[in-house]
Amino acid sequence: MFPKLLIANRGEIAVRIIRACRELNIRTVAVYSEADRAALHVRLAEEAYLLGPTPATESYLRIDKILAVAKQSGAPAIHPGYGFLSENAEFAAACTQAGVTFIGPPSMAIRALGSKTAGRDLARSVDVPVVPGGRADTDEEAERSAQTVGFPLFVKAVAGGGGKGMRLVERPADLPAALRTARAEAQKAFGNGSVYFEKRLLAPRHVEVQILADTHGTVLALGERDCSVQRRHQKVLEEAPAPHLDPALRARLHEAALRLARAAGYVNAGTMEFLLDQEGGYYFLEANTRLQVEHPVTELVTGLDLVQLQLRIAAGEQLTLAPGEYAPRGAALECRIYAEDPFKNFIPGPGKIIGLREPGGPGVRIDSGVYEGWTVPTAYDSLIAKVSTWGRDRSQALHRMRRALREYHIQGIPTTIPFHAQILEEPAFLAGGVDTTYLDRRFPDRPHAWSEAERAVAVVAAAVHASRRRPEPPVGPSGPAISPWVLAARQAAIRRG
Amino acid sequence: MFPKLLIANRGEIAVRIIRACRELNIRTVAVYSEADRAALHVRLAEEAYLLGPTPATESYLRIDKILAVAKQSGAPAIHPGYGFLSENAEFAAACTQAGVTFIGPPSMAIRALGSKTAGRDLARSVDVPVVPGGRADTDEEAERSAQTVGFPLFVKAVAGGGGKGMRLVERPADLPAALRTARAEAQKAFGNGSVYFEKRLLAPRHVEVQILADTHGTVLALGERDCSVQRRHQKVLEEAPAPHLDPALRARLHEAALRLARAAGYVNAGTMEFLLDQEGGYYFLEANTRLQVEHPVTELVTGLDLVQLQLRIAAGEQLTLAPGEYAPRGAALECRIYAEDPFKNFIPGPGKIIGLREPGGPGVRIDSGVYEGWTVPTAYDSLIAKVSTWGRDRSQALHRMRRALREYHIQGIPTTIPFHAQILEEPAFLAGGVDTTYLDRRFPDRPHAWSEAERAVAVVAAAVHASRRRPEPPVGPSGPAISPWVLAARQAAIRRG
Amino acid sequence: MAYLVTSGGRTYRVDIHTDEAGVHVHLDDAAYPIDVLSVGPALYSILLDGRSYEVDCVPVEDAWIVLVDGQPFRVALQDETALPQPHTMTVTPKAAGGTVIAPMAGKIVKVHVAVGEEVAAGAPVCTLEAMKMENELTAGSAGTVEAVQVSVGDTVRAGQVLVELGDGSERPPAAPSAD
Amino acid sequence: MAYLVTSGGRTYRVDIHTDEAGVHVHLDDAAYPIDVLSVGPALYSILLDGRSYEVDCVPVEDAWIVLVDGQPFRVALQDETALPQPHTMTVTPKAAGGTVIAPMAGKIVKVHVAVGEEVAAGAPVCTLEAMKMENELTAGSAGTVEAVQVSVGDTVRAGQVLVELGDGSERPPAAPSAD
Repeated sequence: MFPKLLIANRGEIAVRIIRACRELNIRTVAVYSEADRAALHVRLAEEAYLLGPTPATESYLRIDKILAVAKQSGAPAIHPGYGFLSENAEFAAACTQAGVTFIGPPSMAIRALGSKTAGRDLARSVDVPVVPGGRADTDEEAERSAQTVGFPLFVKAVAGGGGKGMRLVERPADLPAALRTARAEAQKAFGNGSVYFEKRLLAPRHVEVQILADTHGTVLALGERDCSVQRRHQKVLEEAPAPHLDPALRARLHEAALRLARAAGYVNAGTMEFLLDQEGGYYFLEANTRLQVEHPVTELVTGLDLVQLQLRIAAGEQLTLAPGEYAPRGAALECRIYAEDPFKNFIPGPGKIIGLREPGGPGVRIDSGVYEGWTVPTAYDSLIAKVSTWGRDRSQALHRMRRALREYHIQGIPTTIPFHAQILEEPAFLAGGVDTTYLDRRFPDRPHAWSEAERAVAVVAAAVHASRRRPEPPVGPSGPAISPWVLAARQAAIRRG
Repeated sequence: MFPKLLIANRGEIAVRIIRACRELNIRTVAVYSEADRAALHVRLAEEAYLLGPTPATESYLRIDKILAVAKQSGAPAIHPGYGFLSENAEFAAACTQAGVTFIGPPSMAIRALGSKTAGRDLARSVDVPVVPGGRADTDEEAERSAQTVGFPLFVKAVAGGGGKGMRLVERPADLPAALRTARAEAQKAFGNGSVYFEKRLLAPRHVEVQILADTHGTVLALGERDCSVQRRHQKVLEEAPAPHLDPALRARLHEAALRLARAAGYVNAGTMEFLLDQEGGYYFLEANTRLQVEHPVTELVTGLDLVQLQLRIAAGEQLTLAPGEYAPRGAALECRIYAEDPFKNFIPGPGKIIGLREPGGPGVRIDSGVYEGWTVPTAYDSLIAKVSTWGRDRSQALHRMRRALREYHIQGIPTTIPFHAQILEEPAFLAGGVDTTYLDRRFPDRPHAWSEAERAVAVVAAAVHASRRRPEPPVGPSGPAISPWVLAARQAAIRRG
Repeated sequence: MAYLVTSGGRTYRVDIHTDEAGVHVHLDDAAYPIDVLSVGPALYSILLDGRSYEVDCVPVEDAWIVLVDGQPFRVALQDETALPQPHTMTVTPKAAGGTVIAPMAGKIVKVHVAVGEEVAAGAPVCTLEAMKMENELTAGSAGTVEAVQVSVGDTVRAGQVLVELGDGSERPPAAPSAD
Repeated sequence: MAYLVTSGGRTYRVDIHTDEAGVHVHLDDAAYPIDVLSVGPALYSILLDGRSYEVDCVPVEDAWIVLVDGQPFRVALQDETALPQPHTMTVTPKAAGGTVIAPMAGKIVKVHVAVGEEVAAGAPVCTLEAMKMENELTAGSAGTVEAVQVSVGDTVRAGQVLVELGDGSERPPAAPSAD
């Protein structure tokens, strides 16, 4: 096993990786930008090195600087986390060239699956269905493809992920503009302006399969996750196993994921994402060649530590798990806590956390990148923590999540906790098996009180609080002028997962 | 299921029970003393009623007041937690008489097992070995028994538990004084001055079996816990399963526990404690007719929620668990965090918690009764929190505990966290299977640094901290005069477990 | 200290008096037997008639979101001393004239308007990048741009004035609904 | 600000200078390139030569327990301004004469000594009940009881004087060892 590991990331995922290393007696090397001297991952690591200024392009995305720290600290391996350089084949190759082990698949596999069109071609080559679509390299090709695919369709970036360079096009008339803006956005985000088309499926479910592959030819499917609870194509809440999934379909999905991984020469942890339509059909969507944000739900039901397994695989160890050793037990949920204001169109709300009370007790897991006194910076992703619960069945996991959300108090900044609490009261979600359009249909607006009984308590509490501490929000005419402008947050995030 | 439950307790166990109820949609009724208005259990419950002044004798031990609250709030059931009234047969009977369900065994079973001598008689009647001993109701009987049992021996309270009324007697000459003080202490603590003798076994292990029995005749043994890591007869750290336990002996212990439970007509959760000698012998020690402090380790390896099962049993539900559904998976540890100063002979250190950072990540569970800003009162037990870890094997659970202890920061009061951290570095403990004398032999003194490398960092940090905030501990001659007296804490606690 | 508090379409009068014994409350002129205890910077433990509540106060732009055991209520406050007719007024955010203010720190990546331009309600004014997201600031009502205080590439603080607008021909829309 | 700090049998001189750029430290008169950041009321994040430490400072009776990544070091501090010969002194707790002080709030359940009585080192002086435990306060050195300030049943505060003692014939034992 590696004596030392560099973690080329920040936030909760860097903390997650540090924890895995500490349990394996691996020394951890954190890297950080100027905004992150006091960040939790810097505090918890055994070593920490400054990369550079706050912008990720000058710190967390600088391959040269990260490899220099690896050399300086003598770290023989690098874990990229998710986001940043995690799916960058060039980075994986540069690590190899520098004699440093990249914790992830070989750069070849990243390339084979990182290009969405290459991934689709690979899927077809092993008889895995893909969402109907077509290439759109030139305007002429785009026009032809659009006619074949039909409207509405998605324009998507070939090099893409996380919604960048993605446009929903309802009518042929809107196509030229959508192509133009999507190409520009893709060029800016990925240095590659190529786009392609995908048919928009009607109300599909998003189900993905966790893959684990070693360097000795063993490839395992560690069960699936349902990530259909999405807000504007961003995952909000995930669960394992996928509820009400037909066992035969589940087996087909696992089998398809294994075929894809084998065809790509995949090694280490990865995820094959699928869409399920209402008629029992399934379609390969894309591969994520790295650890997922939502990996804890798989860990909770299998009892495995995916990060430790990633490290073992990268160190050349052989996977010796029998199927009975990773069969799911019970059910797990994860809520992603974002520093966003669910009462104000989910605009990001960075700022200082003045109070933090985390839930505890049975079946609750917190993966957090923040602490009381920490100021959430504006420069990075707004995902600050994840709360996951496990139960003997889905119902117990749901009830535990409800309880955990009630115990979770993040003071000083708005978070999505009340939004999650509201979802956990939704009959359709509680019944299980909602599709990816559910949340946006059900919550065009912000969360709201679902009972009137305690309004007087709220009224009095606000007055008491205002009497104690004046500034913060405006109290009547003496406060700062209220803007008459409404803010509409356009979520064009580079969030991964 | 009960629509509402009164919790006749405080601290972490009251919080634990509230959590179980919230997950079952049972409304919770907290009771509290004047010292506990701001306590976590009062905050988290749906209802809360003042019992009376701070002393437990005027609040948490007042059967009349508690039953009055049950009536006032319309709670049809009461959970007693551990300690306080949990093993009080009179309370159980009073509940029944008032038409309130007592979450625990029938008062008859509490009486049958609550008297230590009755418990020993019961064990002998079903061929379960007991520690050699004898009655000592009168001075004459005591003298005869002492000769039969031999020295060293323990004087123990018949009605006892938690070390109250217990004396180790090394030589015959010390017996009269020990009898006198033990009887007085037992009289004061339990209203019953009767004592008996038990031979002191040489370096035994303490292993206990978790029992669960319903009202339909099903009695289950949910595996064992090893509680041999004790400091002056107080449990410090527990684990499940017991390491290096011969499978045949394990089966015998489970079988003996089941026989005892059946013979006592036991219902609900309970624990049969055994001592194991070095020769493979086992001896019934005593029964705990309630939920144990250390129940989380059993929950972590079985995936069961013992408090929820207690409630289901009390509501008349039938246990339908197949053996495969509660077979232990992996291993779990629990460290009891006390508000005591391990650097000053473990004297209790109540006070205000000015900062609190709890560990997180995979496999870590926190059961805490405190929060940042809470002042730990002097009136009650010093157990403030429990940290438990689960791992696929004992080694992973141990490594996770080490990591969790490093992430755990309780500021403002001394705690036993550094003591636990030190135990987790001990080769004999890490190897597994230490006996109950191990900790006192190994740690006659306080924890100490196990490496010199970081002493300069400690020196500089202390100076920086002193320069920031003057008062608290004395800095040189300007501080308060230092007492020349050494404090020796005599741990005669009524801690349960 | 007295407040007019609007929530759920109703306005309450809350009087707060604090002494050594704690916080005393009158609600709509009647004593309200509430036991309020601060247990965190913006967190309260409340007992009322045997009920126990855990209450978070989260500031939002023009009001508070008060979470009562996790359940959100939108609550707007007005300090009574500033009111001419405390019992008859309802609370309306000041919406006339106005400026576009940065709701958070970030970088200006686009400015959609120029001085003198007429903008319609809902029209984008500028785009602010923060936390890896582009946030489009749009006009809540029509108006005329009087000043543009920022350029593309500027880093702005939360609360910084970005664009100033003169009164448009239309009045701003009604105050945000409570809930 | 300068301190003499004793730990592990050695005494260090630590100079602390704080400005806008942060905390600057000299250790034994040489600049010490340590980056200290406060991340909690008694919690620090320290970077030194690429190493990262999480450090807790826990007050104990006459010193600090400093936990460096969980590892405890006993550290005694002396403010340099109070020292005549800062570089040659070692830190010794003031142990002459003295009083028995309640180490925590609690109830006196036993008083073992009377005025005029000679007590040996280690002899019990009184018993204090707190947190459901009886804590026996014993003499660290021999002496003569000059005053008993409490009776059985008294409730005492932390720091309250319980018993006063005159100098015994023996000197108190050496200062507690550092570690």
